[in-house]
Amino acid sequence: MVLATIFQSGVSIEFYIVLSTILFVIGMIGVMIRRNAIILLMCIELMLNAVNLLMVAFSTYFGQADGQIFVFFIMVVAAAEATVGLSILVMAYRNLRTTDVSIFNKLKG
Amino acid sequence: METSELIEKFIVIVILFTVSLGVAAYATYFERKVAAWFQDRIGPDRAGPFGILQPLADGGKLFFKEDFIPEKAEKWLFILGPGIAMFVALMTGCVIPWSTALEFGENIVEMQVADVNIGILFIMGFLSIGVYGIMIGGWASNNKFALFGAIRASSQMISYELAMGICVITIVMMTGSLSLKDIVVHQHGFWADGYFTWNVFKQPLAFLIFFICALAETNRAPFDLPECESELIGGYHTEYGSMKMGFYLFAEYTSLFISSAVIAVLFFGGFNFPGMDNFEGNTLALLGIAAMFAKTFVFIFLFMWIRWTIPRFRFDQLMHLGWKKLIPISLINMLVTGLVIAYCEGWFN
Amino acid sequence: MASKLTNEAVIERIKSQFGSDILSAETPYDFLTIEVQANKQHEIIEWLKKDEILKISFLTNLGGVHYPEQVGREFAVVYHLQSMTNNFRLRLKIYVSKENPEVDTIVDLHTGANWMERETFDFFGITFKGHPNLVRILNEDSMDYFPMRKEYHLEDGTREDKDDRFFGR
Amino acid sequence: MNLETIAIILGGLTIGSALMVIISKHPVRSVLYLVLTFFMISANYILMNAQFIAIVNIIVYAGAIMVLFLFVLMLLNLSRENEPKSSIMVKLSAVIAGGTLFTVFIAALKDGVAVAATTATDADSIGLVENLGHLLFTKYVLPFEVSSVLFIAAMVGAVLLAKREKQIIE
Amino acid sequence: MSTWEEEKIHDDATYESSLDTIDGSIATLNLGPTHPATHGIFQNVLKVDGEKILGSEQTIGYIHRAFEKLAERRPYNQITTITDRLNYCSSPINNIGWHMTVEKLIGAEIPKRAQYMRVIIMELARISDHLVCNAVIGVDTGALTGFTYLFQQREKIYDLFEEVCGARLTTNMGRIGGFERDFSPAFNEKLEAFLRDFPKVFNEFDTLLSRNRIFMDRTRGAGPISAERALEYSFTGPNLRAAGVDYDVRVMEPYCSYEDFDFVVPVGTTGDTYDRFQVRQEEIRQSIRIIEQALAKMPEGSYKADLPEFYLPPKEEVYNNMEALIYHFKIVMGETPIPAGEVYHCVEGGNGELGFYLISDGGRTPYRLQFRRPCFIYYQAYPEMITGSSISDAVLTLSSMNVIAGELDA
Amino acid sequence: MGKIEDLEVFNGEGYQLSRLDKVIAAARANSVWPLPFATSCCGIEYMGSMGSNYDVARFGMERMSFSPRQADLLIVAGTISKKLAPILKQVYEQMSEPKWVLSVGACASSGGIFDTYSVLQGIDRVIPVDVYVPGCPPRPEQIIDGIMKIHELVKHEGMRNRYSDEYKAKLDKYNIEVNGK
Amino acid sequence: MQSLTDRKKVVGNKEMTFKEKLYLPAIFKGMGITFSHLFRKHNTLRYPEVKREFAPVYRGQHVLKRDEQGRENCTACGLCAVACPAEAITMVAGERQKGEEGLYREEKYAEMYEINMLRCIFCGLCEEACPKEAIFLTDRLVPSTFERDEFIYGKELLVEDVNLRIDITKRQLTGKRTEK
Repeated sequence: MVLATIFQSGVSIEFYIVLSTILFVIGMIGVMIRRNAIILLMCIELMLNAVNLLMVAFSTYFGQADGQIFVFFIMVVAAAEATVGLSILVMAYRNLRTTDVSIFNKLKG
Repeated sequence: METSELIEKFIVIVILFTVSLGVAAYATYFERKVAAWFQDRIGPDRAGPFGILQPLADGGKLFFKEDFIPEKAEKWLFILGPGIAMFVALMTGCVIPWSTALEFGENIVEMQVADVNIGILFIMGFLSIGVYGIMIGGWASNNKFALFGAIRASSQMISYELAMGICVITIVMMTGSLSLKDIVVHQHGFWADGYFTWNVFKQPLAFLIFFICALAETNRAPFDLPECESELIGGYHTEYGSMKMGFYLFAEYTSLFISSAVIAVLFFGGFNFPGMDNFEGNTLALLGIAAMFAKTFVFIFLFMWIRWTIPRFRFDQLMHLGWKKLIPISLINMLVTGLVIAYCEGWFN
Repeated sequence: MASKLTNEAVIERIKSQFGSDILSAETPYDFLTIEVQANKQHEIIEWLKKDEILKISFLTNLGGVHYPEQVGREFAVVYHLQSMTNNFRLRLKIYVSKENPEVDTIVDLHTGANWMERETFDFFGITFKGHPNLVRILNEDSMDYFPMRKEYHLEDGTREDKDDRFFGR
Repeated sequence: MNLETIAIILGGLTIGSALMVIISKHPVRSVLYLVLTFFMISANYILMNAQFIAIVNIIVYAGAIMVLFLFVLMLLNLSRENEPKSSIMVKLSAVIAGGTLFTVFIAALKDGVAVAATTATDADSIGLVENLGHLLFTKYVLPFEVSSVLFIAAMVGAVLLAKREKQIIE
Repeated sequence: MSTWEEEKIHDDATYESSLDTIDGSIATLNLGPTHPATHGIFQNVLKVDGEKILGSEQTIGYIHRAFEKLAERRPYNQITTITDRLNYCSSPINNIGWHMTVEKLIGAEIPKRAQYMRVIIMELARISDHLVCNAVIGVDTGALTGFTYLFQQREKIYDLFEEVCGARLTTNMGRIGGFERDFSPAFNEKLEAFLRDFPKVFNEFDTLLSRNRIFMDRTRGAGPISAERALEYSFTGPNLRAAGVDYDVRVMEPYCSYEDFDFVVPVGTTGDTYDRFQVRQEEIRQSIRIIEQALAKMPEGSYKADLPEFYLPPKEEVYNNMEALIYHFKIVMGETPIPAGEVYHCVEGGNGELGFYLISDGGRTPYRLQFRRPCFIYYQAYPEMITGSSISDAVLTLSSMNVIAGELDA
Repeated sequence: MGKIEDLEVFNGEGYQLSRLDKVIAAARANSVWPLPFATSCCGIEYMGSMGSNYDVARFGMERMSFSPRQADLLIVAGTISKKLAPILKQVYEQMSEPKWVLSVGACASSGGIFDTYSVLQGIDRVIPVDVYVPGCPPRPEQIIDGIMKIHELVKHEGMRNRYSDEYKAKLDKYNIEVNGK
Repeated sequence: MQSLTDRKKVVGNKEMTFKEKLYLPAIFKGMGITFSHLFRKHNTLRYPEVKREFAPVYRGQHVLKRDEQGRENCTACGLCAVACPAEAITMVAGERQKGEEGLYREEKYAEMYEINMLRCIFCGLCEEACPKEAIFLTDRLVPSTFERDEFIYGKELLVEDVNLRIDITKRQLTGKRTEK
């Protein structure tokens, strides 16, 4: 049983463009205003997901699966980023006892 | 989708939920009895004949116990935790094929709520969400022991999901489908063409690893670290009382039931049974249900048997086992399986 | 197993080392008991521990005794020491006065003395100089007396269900 | 209720929960809202008939990555709301920058898709496993292998980081 | 000053402040007093980093009952009831140890038969003590079933005690000078049955745990203590033997004819939980051997010493004989003359050297009675033993040390 | 709670246990989860009654709740010293209603032989006790006897008793606040 | 450290054989043991329905005995109270009046005799102390109750019923008193 895709029921692709752009922008604003490094990482995940959403939307809309394949690769990157990022953060927290991003300017010393 | 079909699905869903809850409730009774038998005791025998009403008594008591939310807890998350646990445990049952279709005159009723073509992924997905119930509950309690329980639960479940997934992939490779129904049908009967058809005979190692991981995913001994009494008092549910606590217990036993069913489906041929070709129609379906439940109960018993026999791991040993033993072994198993499949399909010729 | 050391030999050896610090030595029930100067016990115990022949390096027990009628030496601190290799036991006593119940700690020699000294302090109020953490151990911190001293009551005092006339005490 | 309404409601919920991610003061709440966002996005995928991506999104993001985040938060015990507040100026400028970016994106993308959709014949089944799997192992086999290398690199990196930390303690 | 140096100073300043947060943010965990592993009596405030224990502070005294003060107000024969409650898992050892202390003080000679009977009772008590400890180690590792198997056997030991003295746990067993009555035929029967059945069940328990890898992994290396440190801390008993020192009062200073029996002293190597478990397991086997030997060699004779001034005369005499009645009154009222003096007597209790330091001034009650309580002495090593290990190990270490609250808190 | 006859007074005039009350009471009585506050000798005997020979599991009581939130019955077994009393009280306060207290053994009930400066002469000075079990330590039979007395109590208690003024007054006597309401 | 006793035996072998390292053999062995218990008869006493017989010397609830003629043996000498470590026995002595010879055996008797069963530790010292064959411990258990006050057992609960004698002959401490 295959469901009809949403685009056959009247939703336009613009809807998803707007949606994912808004999500992306929210992620970006989050990166700018939050100072907790973990939340920054999360906002980056959110931005990546916004891109994913757009990819899938286009892929479905154009009937090409390639977009969805790219989503996989983005997920791979996101997962890798999250593991490495978090382990760095844990390390940093153990040494500096904070996850405030502003502390990372000490890395240069 | 027609209305009649919707009603039919609705009835199947209701039956499934009732059965899941009923089995979960009586699994608690069964667990107590089994433990008693192993330990030369009698077990509950005073609530009703043979203590048969014990689960009802427990439920009734929990329901009317004072509902208490600790002052320092995160109120909404505290309530959400058991809810998620219960929801996830119940949802997983949706994709399990309980038997072949039953026929009522014109109507053909599938004994499965939804035959999703990515059924096994659905189960994996819900399993991975299941940890949130414990994590949220443990964290929201604002209690150190609960937090430790939550931390242990999360890392344990993530770790064992991996090995579990790899074992599932081996099965999927052999079947060529992600649908649980296809997997069951693929194991049709018991003996065919000089082979046992059930996956357990083809993939004993995968079964073993899957079973161990299932123990870990359901937080059963010897992997019951998130709630082990002697160390963490109650683990994640230390601060829970009344029916919220009951929900956690229910969820635990429901997932016990569902994981037993999944093991039966993936490795023990689901509703297949030896000599099933001699039957057809509704008889076959009913016998199939019986076979499926029989297998499930065997596994529930096995789960309990293990719980009451072996000691539990320490946390680092548990991680060690998961990452350094089970995952490599299951990877090798997968590799070998792939090679064998490739050989059979004539890739090397 | 019989002991390899005799009481006489040990007392001989200790006396040759410390002489006048040993106030008395007796052997009640074949158990060598020596009384030493109150400020010397740390030195003696250290020597006993390190001595090549005696090797009395194991602290069996430590406790206090209260003798209210012995003026000037109301409190005794009793050390039971033991040499496992020689299978020999020794009792060492010091007396201190009520006004100044102060003795040196031996925690630096025997780690296990820590709680025993705390207990003695808790019960008798004998202070051990140099003890790392001399606070009450068994009783509540808020307690304002030292219960094992003879002048204090044993009883709780809140008990109502007893008629003392019948107990001959 | 037709699919359009559902899509709009879902979209609203997605944006709402995404906003809560950055508004919530408590990191754990942020994580939970982000999980909710991912669920909403997965629901959107299902609407687009990309079931496989939807379930993988849940398994990978909600089931693994976000659990990892939550785990780290709990491990570090960052339950105290000790995050320093950004100044109002920073917030304002962030919102303005975001708004600008939004405008630019919309403007850029809007024209890009003006062309009518060329609906392929198998449009309904492109989101299914068989199709994706086939593509992944034929056309995109190189990136696929490369991504596995990336994973190994990430794993080794994470393990090394953890190891080094141990030596410091010793 | 270069900018780099400026940074550095700045860094140092922040480092100072972050040090404060390090101290503040290392979590403390309250293990006890109501934690299940601590049986409601000890408090351990653990400093933990994740699950790793960085340090611990102990509070004890939660069931301090003032035994020593109480002993100064009770006549000699009533003190037995107090010793019952010291290490309540093996109260007969305490009872008999106390009786022997008084016998030493008054210089009594005990018939060989009574001594052998005492050995049997004490070894049974040791078995029951070790059974509780090892069963609880099993429970704390999560294997409950073994616990129930052992507890069935322990019930049988209690039945035996009941046959001898009429009580199960706080036995108040024996009298100064021997026993209040001889072993009954029912006792002998039950003892034989016990000796027959027990090894089977015990071996089952042993198979369940001791070579199971999960259990071995859990217990090996958990809470170790070296022989040197153990001696510094004045350890005795199974915990010291687990560290590798074969000190056993029964062999070093035999009392109660222990020199007549052939048994070995099991020792461990590293003093970890596994060693403690195994040492106790082996001691149980040795105890069974001792009991069998004692039964085989049981001499004829009286079950009590001839001590008219301390041992209550038989009831028949009391009823009918004036002299006996007078003795009876004197003994009960505590008016018999007791020599003044001080004795120290020790027995190998369930947890180690259980010593009685008794000072008598000739009065009705002891002038001072100090108990050398092995638990109290070795429990102070607990923080040292668990530092650096995980919470799970801490729990196991606690249960394998077999800290009995009655003995700990006096 | 006091004696069963007292419960009538508790219930107010004319109040009878309704059928629902009876069902709930029966459910509660068959599912009393204990919190063993076992400090000394009696604790060992309580372990004995958990074991195979006596098996309190028959009463549906094998699930020990070391967390006070989940427990219905506080089993105080063993000496409670004055140092421990505040902790006992705290545990009692943390328990959710309805809750009962079983005082096992001489020490917990009255201090027993330990009439000393450090021992609380009966836990009823700190928390209300429902059933006392004598013995030092009581045999498992006696503990089960006490548990059955508790069951009797539970079965005769209506659902509203815990909101009654009498109950509040009783807790007031011990300076314990009634949770919530 | 050298051996102190020459009876040393090292236990606690920490090396695992390959078979033991595999986890499974030991686990299966353990499971076999638990499984074999599945078919064994349970070992539980269904307490309130089935009661156990205690040892004849069991120390349970006290009884104040009467002699063959139904007279109370107790003469209120107070030895039991002195011997009681829990200080649980209280009594008031009374002089036997004319005409009460059928009630009390001796010239003195206990007008009031109370045992606080909650204090009592059932040590049996009172029984031992009694020179008059009056107080015995029996194999009856003291029931639990709801009120603390109910544990003070007076004579009405302690003295045995003339018609329902309690058999204590199996207790070895019983001597036979010759008739005066």
